Amino acid sequence: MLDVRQDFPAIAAGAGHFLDSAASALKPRAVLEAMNQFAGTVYANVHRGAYRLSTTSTELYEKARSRAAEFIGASNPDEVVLCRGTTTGLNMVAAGWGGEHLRPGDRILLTVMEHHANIVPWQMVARRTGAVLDYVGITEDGHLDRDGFVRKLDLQPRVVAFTGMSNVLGSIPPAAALAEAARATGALVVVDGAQLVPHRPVDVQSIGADFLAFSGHKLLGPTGIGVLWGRPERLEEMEPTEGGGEMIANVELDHSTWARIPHRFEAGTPPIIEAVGLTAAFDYLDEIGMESVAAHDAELTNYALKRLSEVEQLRIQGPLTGEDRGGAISFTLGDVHPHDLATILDQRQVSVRAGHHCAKPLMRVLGMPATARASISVYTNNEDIDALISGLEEASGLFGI
Amino acid sequence: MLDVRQDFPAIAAGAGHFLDSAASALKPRAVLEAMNQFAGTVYANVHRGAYRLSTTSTELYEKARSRAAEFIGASNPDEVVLCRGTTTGLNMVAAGWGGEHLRPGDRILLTVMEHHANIVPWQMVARRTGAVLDYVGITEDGHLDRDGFVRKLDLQPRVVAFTGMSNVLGSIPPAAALAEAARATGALVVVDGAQLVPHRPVDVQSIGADFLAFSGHKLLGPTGIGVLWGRPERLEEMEPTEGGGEMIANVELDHSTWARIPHRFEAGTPPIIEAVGLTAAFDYLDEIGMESVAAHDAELTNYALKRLSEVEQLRIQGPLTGEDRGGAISFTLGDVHPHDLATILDQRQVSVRAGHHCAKPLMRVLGMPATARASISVYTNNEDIDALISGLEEASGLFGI
Amino acid sequence: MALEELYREVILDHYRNPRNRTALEEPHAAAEGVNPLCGDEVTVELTFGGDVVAGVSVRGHGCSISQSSGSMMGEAIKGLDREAISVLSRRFQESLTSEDSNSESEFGELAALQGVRRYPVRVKCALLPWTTLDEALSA
Amino acid sequence: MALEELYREVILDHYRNPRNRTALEEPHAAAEGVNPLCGDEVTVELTFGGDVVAGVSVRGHGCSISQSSGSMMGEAIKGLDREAISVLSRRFQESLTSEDSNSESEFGELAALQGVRRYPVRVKCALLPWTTLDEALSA
Ligand SMILES: Cc1ncc(COP(=O)(O)O)c(C=O)c1O
Ligand SMILES: Cc1ncc(COP(=O)(O)O)c(C=O)c1O
Repeated sequence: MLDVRQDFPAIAAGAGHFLDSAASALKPRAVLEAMNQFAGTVYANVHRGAYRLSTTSTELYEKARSRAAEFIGASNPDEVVLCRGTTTGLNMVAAGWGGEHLRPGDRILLTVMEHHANIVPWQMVARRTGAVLDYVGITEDGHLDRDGFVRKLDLQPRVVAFTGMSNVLGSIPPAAALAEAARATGALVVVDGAQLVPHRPVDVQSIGADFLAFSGHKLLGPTGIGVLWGRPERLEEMEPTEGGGEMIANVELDHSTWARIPHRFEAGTPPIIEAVGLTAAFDYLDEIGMESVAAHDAELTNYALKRLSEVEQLRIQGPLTGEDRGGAISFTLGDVHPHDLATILDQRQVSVRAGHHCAKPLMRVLGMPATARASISVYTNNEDIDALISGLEEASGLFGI
Repeated sequence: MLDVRQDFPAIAAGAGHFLDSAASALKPRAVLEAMNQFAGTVYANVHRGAYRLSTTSTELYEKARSRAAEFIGASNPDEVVLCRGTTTGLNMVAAGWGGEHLRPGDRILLTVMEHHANIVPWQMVARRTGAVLDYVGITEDGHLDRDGFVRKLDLQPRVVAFTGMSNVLGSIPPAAALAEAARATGALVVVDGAQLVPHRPVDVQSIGADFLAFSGHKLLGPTGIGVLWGRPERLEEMEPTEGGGEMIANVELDHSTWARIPHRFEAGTPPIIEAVGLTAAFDYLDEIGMESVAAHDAELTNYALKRLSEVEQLRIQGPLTGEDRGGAISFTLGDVHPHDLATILDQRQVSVRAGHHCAKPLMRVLGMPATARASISVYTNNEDIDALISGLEEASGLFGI
Repeated sequence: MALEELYREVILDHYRNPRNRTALEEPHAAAEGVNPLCGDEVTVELTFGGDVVAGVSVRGHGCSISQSSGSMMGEAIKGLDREAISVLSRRFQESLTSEDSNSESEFGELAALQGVRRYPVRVKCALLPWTTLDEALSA
Repeated sequence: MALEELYREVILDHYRNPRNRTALEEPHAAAEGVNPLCGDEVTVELTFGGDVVAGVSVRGHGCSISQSSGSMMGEAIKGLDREAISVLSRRFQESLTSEDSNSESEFGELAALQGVRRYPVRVKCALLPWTTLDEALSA
């Protein structure tokens, strides 16, 4: 198990048993210091100045792009678009690629366990283009229904978009196998990496998708920045969704031409300070090693699943064993409403999320409007899980169950 | 004149004579500390958790919204959309309002002195809707051509969008008068406040536009965050341009409904740490007082204009007097190319920007592909201007002019 | 910890056995309320005999606080006239949101919800049925 | 400060009096290069007699470095064959970008541009005509 709690100032400051890392992770000191240090010394706008400060800023900004490429095994920094986060990345693909290439009747295949960020953008572009949405279901034990997936592929979807790891169930679909099958039918393959990339080593070459999006803030990095990786030929096919400075080659009064990829997708002043923080987050995770992160995640997930399964009337939503699942664990306790659980746990400094987790369609499939969710990161340890269990026991007592 | 240099760590760290504040401003210690402190203590995702950390984060995030409203005199925080910056704000209006309401042949009236951020989004929506672009010119002395503006209004544009202050010429169009005339003809009025809001007291009630966008990073605040203010009835008419978490009321498999304004325009995890920094920037500027900021700006601009006008073969682009102009001063020196100027000045720690300043159409009107630009902020002083002048004299010597 | 103060017996009872759940055939006034942040929902339906509430239905789903608050509200407003309801609604909402809480006594069973005052996030759960009621009455 | 090293006489001369500005009627090879960050532009056109450059046109606008580099390049490649040009281009580009610069001597007048090595941002100004030339030759 990792022992890195001392790297996280928020823990010393009293963040307590923070079990909502799937919503957003705490930041290590290295990330905060990198941003603070940069913003207080050589900060200037990027890509714009011939003077020293600006070129230094530009180099640091571009460094984030190449570190991102390296982190996910992309062969070329030009395949990386720095954007606001997963949500923006997926919207760029849906509107910018889908808006250009989808035709009436084209099918967009999603899964019922997607986060709203991987549903709503597709609904928006479907409305605009006349494409139609289709969904793959899940199995009893909370995994993607692979047989269903294969059957749906027979309908020749033009786009197949799925999550690398469910933020509710924790289940990890076999992205490489799904991508291969989907690409074989000619579909564009989009992977929502928001939960996967922070917790597992990810290599875009071996996944073989067309696009992968993820967020800095779930990866121990800053808010306001994220990554959209795309195959260069797909990026070339994508229209920019925002116009403005830096993304143009030329602007005439009545029309403009775009800069080369990836710059054409980065209109306006980008998140510069955030880019420096993102680089620091990649460095920090690589220092630990993503294999070790994954091992820590697996060990702790197994411990949590075991302890939770011992609590009476507690029901876990999602896989009950540590295989093919990550450390986002949703559950309910008897008839205690998840918000009541969250309040009770909060009194013991245990932070869990309660609600629909931005996955309303999935909650409908599960037949419940809300669950409580505990989720882990590199700084989470057994004591956090133990505190969760004690809190749940108190809740049982208060509610007389 | 203000004396606040000690508040800016980058100056002590050797930023030198930083005269590129119009591209992005340096950050006061208060902003950096607020972000660092927040991110290292009570940080958590917003709008999502019933636990203490998350509600504290949410309150701080919403605080930025109400401070923004206060800063620009908006009557209600719900009129404020927190977005990535001016570019995103203007794209949201163009695609989200224009995309819904523009019809083939509708006219969009811009000015030739717009930044690309207030041109390209309109070109994109014009292409999509069949609307047509029209432009108001400038006068000899670098001001907006008001007579031309009035004539163009006769053509009943559906949208009138103009900058509150030119980032190249420094000129400040009479926004309130223009907005009143444009609204009287029934046009939607959009003001690009990127340069105006950091340098003048701005009151949206008295300007009377429909939308105003500005960026945090030009306002002594962080990158990655900005503000789109809109009249509530106009925000209601605007479609969200991004879909995802937090912006929905409900998500079904085949369609979704939107949350109320302004939340429907804030899909996904927003720039949370940045919001805390933005609040600190508003606080810092209010502490100085925007009237004092404007006075400092005016005094220093006059000093710079006077000193520059004494340099031989130096030609200023834009108004030559301090009236109705702010402290962004573009110029050329003989036949020395602006990039050469920037390099020469950089050797003396004088940072100026050289190029087209994301205003290619304007550069074409001025008949030059590039200018050098010096621009000021609260921390700029006479010595910075003096250093600029000495550097220019050295350039004259090197180039033998 | 004052969690026992929050989750009082009477609250859990109303949560588990909510009163007045049957939908009304032809309500004279109705509204639906949602707390967009947590997803809690409440539907309020009323019929009147003259100015006085004759029939009440309060349905919904969500946490013990919002649901018990709705159930207790239904009981509390039965037989009151519009004027009395709006006074009660205003005073009850104030009792949860204003600095100084007094007069628990005037609220009867509803007073059990005063424990929520120490949990600011949960106050809006307790208020949801009442703001929905206000909406039904003003429509 | 080594600004005098950067802005040598010969550079300013080529900047102000650029050689070979006349467009060619029917070029055998041509390319346009732009530095998107600063907007500098260079157009290169060539005609060949057999394998040897017969006519050269280098036009554009931008800073003294990119424009003088283009002007000197035009002079330098006249009369060279394709092979010699590509060697020169590679060696010249290397001389500006590699760690150790040597052999100023082999470049003749072009050596005046070595001063740019101390200004990393400006190196790409000096390279622009050459990368555009490479493009023209490989097209
Ligand atoms: C007048 C004007 N409008 C818009 C912008 C774009 O702002 P941002 O890059 O922060 O989106 C700028 C700054 O570059 C500007 O000066
Ligand atoms: C699976 C998944 N996809 C997408 C998102 C959206 O990420 P963000 O809010 O950073 O844009 C999240 C996080 O909320 C997520 O868990």
